[in-house]
Amino acid sequence: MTALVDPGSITVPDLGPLSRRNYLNAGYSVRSWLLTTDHKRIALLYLMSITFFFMLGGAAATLLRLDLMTPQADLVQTETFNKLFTAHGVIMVFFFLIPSIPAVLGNFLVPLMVGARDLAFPRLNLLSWYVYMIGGLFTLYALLAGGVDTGWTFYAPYSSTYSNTYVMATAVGIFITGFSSILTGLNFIVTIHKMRAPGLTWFRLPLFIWSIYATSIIMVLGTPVLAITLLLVGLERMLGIGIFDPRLGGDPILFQHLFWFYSHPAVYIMILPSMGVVSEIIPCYCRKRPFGYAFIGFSSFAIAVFSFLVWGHHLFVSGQSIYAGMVFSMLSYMVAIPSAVKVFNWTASLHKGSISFDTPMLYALGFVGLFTMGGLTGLFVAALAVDVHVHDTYFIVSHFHYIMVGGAVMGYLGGIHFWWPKMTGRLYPEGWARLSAILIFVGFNLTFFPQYILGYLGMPRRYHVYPPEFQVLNVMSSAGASILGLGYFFPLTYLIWSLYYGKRASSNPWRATGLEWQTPSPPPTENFVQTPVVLDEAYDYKRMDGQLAEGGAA
Amino acid sequence: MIDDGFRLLPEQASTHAPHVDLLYFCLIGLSVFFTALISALILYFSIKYRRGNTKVDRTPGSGHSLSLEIIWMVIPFVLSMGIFAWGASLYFSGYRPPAGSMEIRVVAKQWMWKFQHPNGRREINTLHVPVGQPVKVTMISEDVIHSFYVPAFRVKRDVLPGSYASCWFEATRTGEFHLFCAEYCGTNHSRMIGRVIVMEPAEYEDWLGGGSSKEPPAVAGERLFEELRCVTCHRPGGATGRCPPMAGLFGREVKLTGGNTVIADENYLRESILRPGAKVVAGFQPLMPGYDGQVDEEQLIQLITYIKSLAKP
Amino acid sequence: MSGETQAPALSPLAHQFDDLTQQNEADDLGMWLFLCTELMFFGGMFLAYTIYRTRDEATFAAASAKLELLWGTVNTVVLLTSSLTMALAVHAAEVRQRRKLIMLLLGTMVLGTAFLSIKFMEYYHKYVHELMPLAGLPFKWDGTSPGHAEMFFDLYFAMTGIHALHMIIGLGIMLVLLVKATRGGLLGDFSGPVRVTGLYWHFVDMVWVFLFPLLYLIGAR
Amino acid sequence: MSHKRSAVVIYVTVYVILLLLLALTVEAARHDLGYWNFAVSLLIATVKAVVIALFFMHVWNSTRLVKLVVATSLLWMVILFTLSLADYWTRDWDSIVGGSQDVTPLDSTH
Repeated sequence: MTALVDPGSITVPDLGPLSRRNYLNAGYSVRSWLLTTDHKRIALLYLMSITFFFMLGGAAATLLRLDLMTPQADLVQTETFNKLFTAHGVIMVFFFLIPSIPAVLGNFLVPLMVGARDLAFPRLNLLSWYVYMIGGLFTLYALLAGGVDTGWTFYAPYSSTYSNTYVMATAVGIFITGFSSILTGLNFIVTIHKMRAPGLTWFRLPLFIWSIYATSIIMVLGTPVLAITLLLVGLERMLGIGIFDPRLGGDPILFQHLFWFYSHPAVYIMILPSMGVVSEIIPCYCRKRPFGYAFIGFSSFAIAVFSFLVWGHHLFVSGQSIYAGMVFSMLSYMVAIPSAVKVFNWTASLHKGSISFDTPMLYALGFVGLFTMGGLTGLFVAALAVDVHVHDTYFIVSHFHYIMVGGAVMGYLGGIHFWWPKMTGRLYPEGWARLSAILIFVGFNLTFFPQYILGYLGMPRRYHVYPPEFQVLNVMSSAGASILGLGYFFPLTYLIWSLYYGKRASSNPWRATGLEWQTPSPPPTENFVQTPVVLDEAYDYKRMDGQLAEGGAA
Repeated sequence: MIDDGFRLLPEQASTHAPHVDLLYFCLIGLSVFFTALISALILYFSIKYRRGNTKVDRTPGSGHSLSLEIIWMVIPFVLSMGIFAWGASLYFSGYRPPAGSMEIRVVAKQWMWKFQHPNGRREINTLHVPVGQPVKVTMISEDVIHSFYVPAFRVKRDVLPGSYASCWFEATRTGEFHLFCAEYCGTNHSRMIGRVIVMEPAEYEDWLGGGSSKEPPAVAGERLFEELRCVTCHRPGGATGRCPPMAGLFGREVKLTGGNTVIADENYLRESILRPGAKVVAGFQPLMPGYDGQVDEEQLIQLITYIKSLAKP
Repeated sequence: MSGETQAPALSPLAHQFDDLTQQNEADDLGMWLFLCTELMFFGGMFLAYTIYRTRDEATFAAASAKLELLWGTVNTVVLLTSSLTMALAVHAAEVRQRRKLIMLLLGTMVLGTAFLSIKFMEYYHKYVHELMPLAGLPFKWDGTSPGHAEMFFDLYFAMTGIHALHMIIGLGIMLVLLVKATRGGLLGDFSGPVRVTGLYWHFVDMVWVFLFPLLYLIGAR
Repeated sequence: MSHKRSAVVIYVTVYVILLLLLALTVEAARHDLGYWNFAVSLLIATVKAVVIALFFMHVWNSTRLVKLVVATSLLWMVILFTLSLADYWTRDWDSIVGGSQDVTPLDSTH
């Protein structure tokens, strides 16, 4: 018997999915979770942790939006406001968005998709969760002890000399969490290179793997630069090593170079995995191979590489040489091209498909729209003269929320829904899920579209009090945020509900291709009973539907 | 008063603003076009190829098309290079003051703006400027990074501690406009705001003449030059042999020990006053004591303005 | 990564791998990727060094002359020697020579400790000569541009300090290896941890190879 | 056995070469070669690092993938340096172009 898993063989009926042994019922003790090296369990540990941080960051955002309903400072003190937006940024960026898809869906899916029993370094994987949690505890300590008010960007010399809040504890927390990111990325790269199932060549890989691979490159090569930057800020605070503070002979712009060398590519750590998720969802709900597979795949690499060439566009008004500014502006437009390639290819994938509008597809289509808008406004901020005007205004705030929330979070939620049956063995309630997908899309646009206008009008970001003429748009934004908040609340509720009352899922409820669907839901601890052998390209929906039809006819 | 009605676009009050807005409108046009294109295609395909529709031709194509891929790589590339060139040329002119600009000195600190006009008149958080006259603001911060931002002029520049930064604008209409600090600078960042009051040149002259006793920065600088005993070595009449001459220095290229050359600009003069050993002019000994900690930012500006005034024949 | 190959059972192969070649290649690749991140980590500091040095080369040279070239050179020899013993230790582990492995690991650790001792002695000398501008300690500079000289010493302490920290971590890992080796582990097919620790150690050596000319030699003439 | 012998021989040879290079770089640094001092010391350091990587770290007979990883990390260092220095080394251009058109060399030694 060869260990061949035929894409069509899943028509074999699944008898009582939860009655057999799987990774969830392999052990119930706390110890079996906290000392697990199973990538699927670690993914769930991450899922719970990042959900906690998402709610924390969301709470901060709620307070911010409430306070900004009026031009005066009436809900909280200005010190508190500054600490809130810092907390929102730090938590959402470092403790939610960066680990979101890679650490949850990536951890769960990478071994399954490449047909491996686990990641290359399972214990290292567990270690990175602990590292993440320790970093998170430091940051939580900083927040509870009194907060930090530098903004998530930690610009020197404010962060290194002037702020008298808990900068050190936060920086240590982010520094530590960075290692979690590095170790996760490293683990993925090694796994994708060395652990692929027999026959699974690069061009047979799912596009999600391509995008996770590109993400991992950024994690491995970018994160250490953030680490050294924060370390130098820390040394400046503690020991007076004056690398960044001009009073100590340093150059504050050097901080910005080093910080954005990581933090610009970090945006692509957030968006690339979402692009991967969308590239999985669209073919499944169009029942066809994505248009231009190779171009979608390679554009992930192109984005990863180009993302390291453009950081200086955060420094157009900072006192960077205007000639360097021009170089960075031109290079920034290079990122637009692989992004455009992706959007066009996804759109073309719909052509001649057989399209259904289940929840993951709604998120995917929402992603394409919002990412297009976020990406196009990227053209505005890369244009030097326009950036001079909109830099550090709400235009920027809106632009990166379109990418990070409209893009990354939509993709994340789409992915969570798409693979929820695989992860838990349960189906979510479709009606509620569609409703919240639509609510999130509408709420998101209501929240952030007015901020584009606010930004071009000149309202600077991180303003607690603002001139009265900006109030109307701020109220609109806050109103939208309440819809958005409601939209996020629903999935949290019905997904937990579905764990207990959801319908049992078969091994392949969406009739999707991909190795992860060739094993029961939830998968057994060792992922596959037999190591799969791959003979075909990914996304062979034609063959799968053909066999289903035959099976039905027989 | 500042116009505080509801609007969708900021006021245009500088020569630069309409140029930026034109680029902005083109970008909006481009964005609307592409968003509409993508949305329309998604909608069209979604309806035509919905699962329930069985009457539609779904014979699969090849699944890829090199010519399509090339088209949608080349078109964005060409468009974006055009935008780049347009934005860059505006940026270049936006940061390079024309000859004959009036110069206003700005010192920013947590959380206020201090301005000094050419005749020495000072003001805080309010900046009076004449209409139709290019104004160059040269700025420095006493503490953290701030950012000088006047939305109606579409101009913004970070104000750094430790080195001078500048930008310029030419107001085209009288009125009052917002001045914001755009770079987060601590607790009262959002209260580090002010007004730019654009006046008719004659009114501005009147305004300049009013106010309490004042001393033009160059004059104050000359007084400081004597008080700090700079004058013992750097005689205004000419060189003493112990030090390079000050007359005609500003804006020139200076040869340094070690073979490098440097332009004697404001940042060079500032460094040479505070830390004279950093860049020693070729042929001279590093004899001068440093003035780091002995002069504040405003005095430094006065000294530099004085040295600058010596450059004029 | 170094711990990954230590399967609890007698088999050298961890459950997720199919064969030893796959496992060894995965271990090596993992370590190399980690060294990539290390390189970028040090890269940030080397960039800061480059920027501040090009700003004032003369002062940097003058400040560099205050370092003890003799001890710097001795330390380079010590560290290069420790790289040799480490390479030989990896070899000994691979060809299953337990005594040799233990001796060479010990030798590497002794040399590493010697390097750190000399380094800290140099730090102490800097402290005595008031050339340690850290945490408000007095900094005495009689030449020109004390600010730029201070920057040199700031960078000197940051770069060598972080390098020393890497050595301390390396010594800690080697201590674990030593314990395992005395219990008869790490030989033959089990030698993966020694190999990847070797990679790490050589990398730390390589960083010093650049730190030495950049910090000690620019003021030697 | 020959494999074992040859590995040890290679390591010791490499070690001797490294010590010779160290002697060379210290000696070179003691002479005033102007700008060449820096170039020479950096060149020698690079040669030493390459030797360590190739032989002590076995890049010489590693898989192509490891070589690719090494090359990539070096390329990223080049990116970090080139683009950052592109800023630092062109900042002065501003004062040439923007400052005044009448830049004339000033004879500082009168």
